[in-house]
Amino acid sequence: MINFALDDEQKLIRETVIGFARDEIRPHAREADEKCTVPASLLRRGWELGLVQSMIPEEYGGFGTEHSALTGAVVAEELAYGDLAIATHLLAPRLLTVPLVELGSTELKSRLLPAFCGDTFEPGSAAVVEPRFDFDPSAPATTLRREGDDYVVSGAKCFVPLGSQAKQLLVLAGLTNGDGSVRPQAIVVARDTPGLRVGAREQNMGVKALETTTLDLDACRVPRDQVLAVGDRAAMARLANLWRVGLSAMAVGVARAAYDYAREYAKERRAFGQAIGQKQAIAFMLAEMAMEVDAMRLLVWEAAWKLDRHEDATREAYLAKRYTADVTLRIADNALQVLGGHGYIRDHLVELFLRNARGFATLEGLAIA
Amino acid sequence: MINFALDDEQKLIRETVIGFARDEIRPHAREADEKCTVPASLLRRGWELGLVQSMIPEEYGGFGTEHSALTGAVVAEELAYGDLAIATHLLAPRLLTVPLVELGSTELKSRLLPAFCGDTFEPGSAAVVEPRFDFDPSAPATTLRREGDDYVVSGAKCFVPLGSQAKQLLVLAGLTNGDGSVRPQAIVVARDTPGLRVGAREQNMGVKALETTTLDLDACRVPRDQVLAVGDRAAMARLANLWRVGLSAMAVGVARAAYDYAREYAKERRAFGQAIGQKQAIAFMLAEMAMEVDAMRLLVWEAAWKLDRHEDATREAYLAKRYTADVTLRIADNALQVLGGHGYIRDHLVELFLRNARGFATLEGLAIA
Amino acid sequence: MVDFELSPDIAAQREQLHMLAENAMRPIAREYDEREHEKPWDFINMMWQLSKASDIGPGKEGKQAGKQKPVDSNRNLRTVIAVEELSWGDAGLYLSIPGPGLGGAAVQAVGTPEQKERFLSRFKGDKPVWSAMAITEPGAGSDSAAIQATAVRDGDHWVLNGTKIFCTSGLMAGDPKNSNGFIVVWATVDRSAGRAGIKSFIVDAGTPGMTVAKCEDKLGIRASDTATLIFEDCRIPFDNILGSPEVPKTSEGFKGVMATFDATRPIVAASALGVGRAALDFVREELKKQGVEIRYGAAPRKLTAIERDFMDMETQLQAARLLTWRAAWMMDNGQKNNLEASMAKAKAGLVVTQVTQKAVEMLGPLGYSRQLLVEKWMRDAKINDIFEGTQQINMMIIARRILGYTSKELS
Amino acid sequence: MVDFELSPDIAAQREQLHMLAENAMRPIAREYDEREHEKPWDFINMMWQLSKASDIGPGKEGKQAGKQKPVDSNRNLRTVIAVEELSWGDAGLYLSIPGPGLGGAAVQAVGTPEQKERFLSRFKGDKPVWSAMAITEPGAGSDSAAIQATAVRDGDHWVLNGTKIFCTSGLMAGDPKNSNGFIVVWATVDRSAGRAGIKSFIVDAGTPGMTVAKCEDKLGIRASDTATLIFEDCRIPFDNILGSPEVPKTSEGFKGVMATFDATRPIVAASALGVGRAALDFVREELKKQGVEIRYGAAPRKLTAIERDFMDMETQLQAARLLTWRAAWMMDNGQKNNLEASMAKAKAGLVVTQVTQKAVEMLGPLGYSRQLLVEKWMRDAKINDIFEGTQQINMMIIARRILGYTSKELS
Repeated sequence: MINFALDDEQKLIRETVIGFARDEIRPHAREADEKCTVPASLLRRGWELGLVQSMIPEEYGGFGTEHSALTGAVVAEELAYGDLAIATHLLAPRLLTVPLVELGSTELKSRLLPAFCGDTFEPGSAAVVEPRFDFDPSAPATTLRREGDDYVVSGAKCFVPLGSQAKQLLVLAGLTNGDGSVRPQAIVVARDTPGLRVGAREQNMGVKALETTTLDLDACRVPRDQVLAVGDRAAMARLANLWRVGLSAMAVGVARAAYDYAREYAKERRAFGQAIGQKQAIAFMLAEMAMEVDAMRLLVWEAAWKLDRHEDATREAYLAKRYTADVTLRIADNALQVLGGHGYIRDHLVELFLRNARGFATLEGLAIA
Repeated sequence: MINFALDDEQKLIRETVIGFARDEIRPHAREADEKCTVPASLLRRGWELGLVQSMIPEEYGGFGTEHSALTGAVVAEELAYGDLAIATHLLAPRLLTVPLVELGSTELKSRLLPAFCGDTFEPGSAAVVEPRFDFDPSAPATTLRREGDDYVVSGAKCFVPLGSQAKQLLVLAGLTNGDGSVRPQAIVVARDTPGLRVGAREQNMGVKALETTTLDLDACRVPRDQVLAVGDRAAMARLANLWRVGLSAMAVGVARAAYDYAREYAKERRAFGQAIGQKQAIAFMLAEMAMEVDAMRLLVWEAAWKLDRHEDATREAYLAKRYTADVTLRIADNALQVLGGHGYIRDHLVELFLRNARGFATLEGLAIA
Repeated sequence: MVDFELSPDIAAQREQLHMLAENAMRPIAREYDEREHEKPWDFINMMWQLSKASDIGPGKEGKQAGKQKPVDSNRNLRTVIAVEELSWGDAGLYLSIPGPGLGGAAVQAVGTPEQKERFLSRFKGDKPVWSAMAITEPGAGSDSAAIQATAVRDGDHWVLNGTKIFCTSGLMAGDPKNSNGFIVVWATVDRSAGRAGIKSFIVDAGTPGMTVAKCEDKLGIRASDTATLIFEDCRIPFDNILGSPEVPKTSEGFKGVMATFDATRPIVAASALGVGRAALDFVREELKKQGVEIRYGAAPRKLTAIERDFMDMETQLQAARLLTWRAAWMMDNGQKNNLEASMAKAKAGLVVTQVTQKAVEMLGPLGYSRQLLVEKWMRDAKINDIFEGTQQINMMIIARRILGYTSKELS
Repeated sequence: MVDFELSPDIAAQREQLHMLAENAMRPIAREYDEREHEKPWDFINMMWQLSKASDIGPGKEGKQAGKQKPVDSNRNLRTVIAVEELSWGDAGLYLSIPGPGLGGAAVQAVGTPEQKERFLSRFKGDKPVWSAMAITEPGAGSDSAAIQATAVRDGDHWVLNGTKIFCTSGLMAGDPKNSNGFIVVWATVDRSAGRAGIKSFIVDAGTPGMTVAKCEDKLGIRASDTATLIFEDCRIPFDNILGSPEVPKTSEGFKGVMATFDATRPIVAASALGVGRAALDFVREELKKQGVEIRYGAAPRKLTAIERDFMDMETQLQAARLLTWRAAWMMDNGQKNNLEASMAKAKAGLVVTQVTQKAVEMLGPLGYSRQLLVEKWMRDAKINDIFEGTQQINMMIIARRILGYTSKELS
C-alpha cells in the first residue's frame, strides 16, 4: 500500500537529527575541514544521540531497536546535510556494529558489541576500498584463504575511516571459489592482529575532517568466527547494498545542503536591479536542484525499503548510488555557479560541498544504512 | 598557419549553394517529406549546379576540379540546411563517383564516370548499412570472397539511397583475412548483376523524401577491377572518414536550420508581455545552439582539412560524427521546445528537423564529403 | 510508514490494463499513427463498454481526478497507474479514449452539484462521450493570463467570442456528430482584471456559434485529435460558468482554476512514463536477444557504454515514476501538491523525451525504421514535454514555489 | 584557405613552453597549492628573466593582447597557445607570473601613447612587475554597470573611493613591497549616467589611500592572489584616466571598456584548455597502463563506458580549443570577435569544469587523493567557469548578439 510518509518514530528521530545537524554540526563544518579534524565535543554530543547504540540488542547493552535501513537513510541524509565528514565520523562505528548485529555469532557479538554501548564515542570502521584504479567491490584484490581452523587475510586497503582509532575493523576480502572466481567476504579484524599495519593519514580533496588511512594486511590470521556468514552470498550482497544506501542517503544530504545554500543566496543577492533568483537562468537551476533532491531521496528510500523487507535490493541500491553520485555533483557544481566568484571563496560552504560531492562516485563502504 | 577563412572559390560555391538551398530546397522541404519524394524539377536545377560533375576529371567529361573534402563539407552543410532528404538525394551520385575517381582503374572510370557528366541527374548510390542491431561498418557482415578472377559478394543491406534508381552501386563488404579477422572492402556492383535484388522502399521516421531501399546480394559475381583498392586499408579508412565528414557536415546544416528557425520564432513570438527570446530560459537555449553550431562546424572542418592533406583522419572524423550526431539532436529537440505546442505541429519545420536529426547517430555512408 | 508496494486491488487493475494495452492497443498502434485523423471506433466503443462495465479503465480517471477528498482514498494513485499502462499500450490511443478527460476534471473540481449532475451524468450513457478543455489561444501560448477570448453576460446567458487551439479531443467533445460532449472554455469576463477576470465556461457540443475549425497534423499522438475551436457570438446558459461570476480583487479565483492542473499534471507524467517504459522494455528485450546483459552491481569501470545507457534510462524513469506516484498520493491524502505535481510533470516530460530518443539510437538502423514502434514512441513522447505546461512553465512554477515569488516577481 | 596547422614559430614556442611547464611548474604545483598565500619567488624571477630574454613567454601576452592591429600578425593566437601550455603546467602558477596582465591589456587597448610609455615601460625593468584590473565590488558581482566606486575630479587629480574584490594579482600589483606595479580601477564619474559614467583609472602601487585589505582563501588557483582593495580618498593624477573623461550620451565608452574582454576572454578560455588537457593527458596515460585502449572508429555498440567517456572529454576539449583559436585568429585579423570570444570562454569554462570532474572519477580512489594532481586540476578548473564573466554572463552576451537585444532588452 503506497505510502510516502515516515512513521512517527522516524519523524521523531529525524527532528532530533535535524536540530543537531543545524545547531551543532553545520557551525563546525568549515573549521573541521580546514583543521582536518572533528572536535571532540561534537563526538560526545553526537554519541549521546544513541545513533550507534540504538540498534544493538539489549543483551549487549544497546537499546535493542530493530535495524531499519530506511531510518538509517533518514539519519544519514540529515547528518550529511550538516557536514559529510562529521557525519561519516559520527556514524563510522556502525560500519562495524551493523554487520556484527546482523551476521555475527553470539560469542563474537558479546565480545565486541558492549564496547559500543558505553558513554563515550567508540571508534569502529570498515576497510572496503582498495588503492587501485580498477577497484571492484564485488571482487576485492585483498585475499582471504582458509588455513586450518583460521583464515588468513592479505592485501592493501585505503579510505579506511578512523583507521588509527578503531580497535576492530570490518575488512572486505576476496574468497576464491573452486572455479577461480572471487566472491567478496566480510571479516572482523582486530587492529592489534599481527601483520596488520595502519598506514599514514590520507590527504584527499574532500571529506577532510574525517580521518582515513591506508591499511596493510600481511597474512593476518583471523579465527573462523570472525568471518561473517561464510559462503552466504545474499548476506554479502545485502551488506554491499547497505553501504550503497548509506552513502546515497548522504549524497542526498550534501545535495540538499548545496541547494539550500544556493537558494538562500539567490534570494539575498541582487544584480541588475533584482534578486538573482528572479533571473530564469538561476531560478531554473534551483528548480532542477529541488526536483532532483526529491527524486534522489525517493530512489534511496525505495532501495532502503526493499532492504528492510529483506529482499534483494542490488538493482535499486546500485542505481540509486550511481544516480545520487552524478546528480549530487551537478547540484553542488551549479550551487557554486549560483554564487559565482563568491562560491569559489572558502568564506562560503559551497566549494566544500563540491569537494565532498565529488567523492561519492568513488567511495564505497564509508557509510552504512 | 592557422586560418579559419574559406578561399575565394569555396566562398563562391557556398554563396551559390546558400541561394539554392534558400530559394529552391527549403520551400519544398515540407511537401517533399509528406509526399516522400523529391520533385524532379529540383533534381534538374540541382544537377545544374554541377556538384557531382565538378570533381570528375575532364577526360571522363567532368570539370576536373580537384576533390576537396572541405569544399564537400561546406556544400553538404548548406544543402542540408535547406533540407536533409533533398540534400542527400542530390548528392547521392557522389557516393559512387568520389570513390571511383579516387580509387577506380582507368578502365572502370571510363566505363562508369561519363554517365555522371550528362545534362540530367544520374542516380548513383552506396550500400553501406546493414539491417542489424550491431551493425559495424569496420567489419560488415556482407561477405566478399575471391573466386578465380572474380569476387563474389553476398549479404543484406539497408538504407540504400536511390536503391531502385541507381544503375551502379558502391557496396561495402567484409573481406576475411588469413587470421579470420574481417576488413571492410568497397566494390562497385551493377544493379543488373545476377543475384542482386533491390528490396522494397523503406519507411523511416525521417529523411522520408529520400528513397532508401534494402538490397539483397546473393552470390553476386563482380570482376576484379570493380573491387576498389584491394587490400589498401588506408584507402578504405579514408573512404569511411569521407562518409563520416559528409554526414557530420549535413548534421551541422540541420542543426543550424533548427537554430535559425527557433531564433526567428523567439524574436516574433510574445508571451508575458515580451518576446519569448527575452526570457533567459529561451535566450540561453538559443545561445547554446549558436555556440554549438560553430563548434561542430570547426570539428568537421578540421577532419575535412586532414583528409585533404591525405593524412589519417579517423580520430577527427569519428569524433566529429559522434559529436555532431548528439549535439544536433539536442539542438533540434530544444528548437522544438522553443516553439512549444507549435513545434509539435507539422505547420512548422522543427519537428521535421528533429526527425531528421535523430538519424545521424545511426546512418552511415549516406553522404560523402 | 513508507511503502512502495501497490495495494493488491491496484496491482490487479494494472495487470488487467496491461493485458488490454497489449492485446487491444499495440496491434492497432501503427495503423492509427499512419491513418492520421481517422478514429479507432472499435477500440473507442470497446473502451466505453469496458469503463461502464467495470470499475477499472480510463472512463473513471477524469471523473476521479481532481477530487481533494475522494471516496476511493487511492483514486489519484489508481489513475496514474492506469494511465501508465494504457500509454504503455499507445499514448495516442489512450488520449482518444472517451471520458471526462480534462473538461470533466474541471467540472469535478470546481463545478456545482447541479453542474456535476447535468454534465458528468452523460458519462454513464450507452454512447461514448468526450469532454475537453480549451485554454490555449493562437496569440498566447503558455501565458494563460493573456487570454483574449471574451465572455460577456447578456441576461441569463453568456456570449463567448474567441479562438482556441490545441484542444485535445476537441473534435470528439465539441462536434455533436461524435458525441454528446462538452468543452470547458477559458475566457475573460473583464480583461482589465487580468488573471482575476479569467473564468471557465461549459459549452455543449453543437452549441450554435462554436465550430471545430480544424485538427492539427502532428509529430505524434496522431490517434488523438488536437482541435482548433472558433467561438462567434456563442450563447450559453448563465449557469454554465464554473465557479463564481464575480471578479475578485485578487487572482485567487484564477489560482482555483489553475488548481485543476495539480490533478492533471501527474496524469500527463504517468502517460509519459508509459511511453518511456514501452521503449525501455523493448530495448531490454532486444539487448537480451543480442546477449547484452545489464550487470547491476558491477564496478563502474567494467560497464559497457550501452549497458550504462540502459541503466541511466531505467533510473531516470524510476525517478520520474516515484515523483509521479508521490504527487498522486499527496492528493489522495488531501495534501496540496502544486509543487510536487509540477516536479513530476517536468521530470517525466524531460525523461521520456530523452529515453525514447536514446532508445531509437540504441536499436541501430532498425530503431529509425517504421517497422518498429520505437520511432513512434519517440514522436509520441515529446508531447509530454509540452502540453499541460511546457518543461519551462513547470520549472517556473517550481521556482516560484521554492523561492516564494509571485508570477510578477518571476516570469 | 582553411588551415589548422600552427606556423613553425608558434609550434616551436609551444614546445619550449611545454618543457618549461613540465620542468619548472609541475614540480612545484602541489607545494604552492598547499602553501596558500606564499609566493613562488624563484619561479617568478625565472619567468621574469625569461620573458625579458626571449620573445616567448607570458611577459608578452598582456602587452600584446587587445591590439586590434598588432605588429605580430599572430599575436593573439600566439598568446592563447602559450597560455594553454603554461596552464597545462599549472593554472595557479600561470596566473602568478609577473607581467601586464589584465591591467596592462587595458592600457594597451585604450591608453594614450603617453600612458603606454609611462606604465608599460615598467615591464622592461629588472624586477618583476605586475598590473591588475579591479572591477568587481562586494555588492555588484557581474553587473559592471552597477559599480559604486566613485572618481571625483579635484583640480588636476581624481579622488577615488570604494571597495574592489576578486582582483587577480592585486597584491602583487598594488603593494609596492611586491612590485612597482599599478591597478586599473573601474569607477563611476557620474552614477546618474549609468554605464556611460563608468571610466577606468590607473592607480600606482603604493598610492596613498589605496590599501590591499585581504587575499581570499580559495578552492583552487591558490598560487595566485585574489585581493580586496580599498580606496579611501585615493588621489591620482588627472592624466591617469583611461580614455576620455567626458560622459557621453550613449554608453559607447562603456562598450569600449568592455571591449578589453574580447581580447582577454580567449586567454581565459586558453587557460581552461590547458588545465583540461593536463587532466586528459594524465587519464590517457593511466588508461594505457591499465590496458584500456581508445578505439577510434569502433561501432558505438562496442565501446566501453570509460572509453566513450574519454572520447567525449577529448572531443569537448577540442571543440573548445577550436572556438578559442578562432576568437584569437579573428582579433589577429582585425575582425570584431565579441560574440566569438564569449563563445570560446563559455564553452571552455564549462568543458574544463566537466572534464576535470570526470577525470577525478575515472581514476577511482586515486583520483580523489591529493597524491595526484588530478583533484587539484578539478579545483583549479572551476575558476574558468566564473571569472572574466561567469558562464551565465557569457551566454547572455551571446544571446544578446544573436538576438540583437540590448542589455535592457535581455538581462
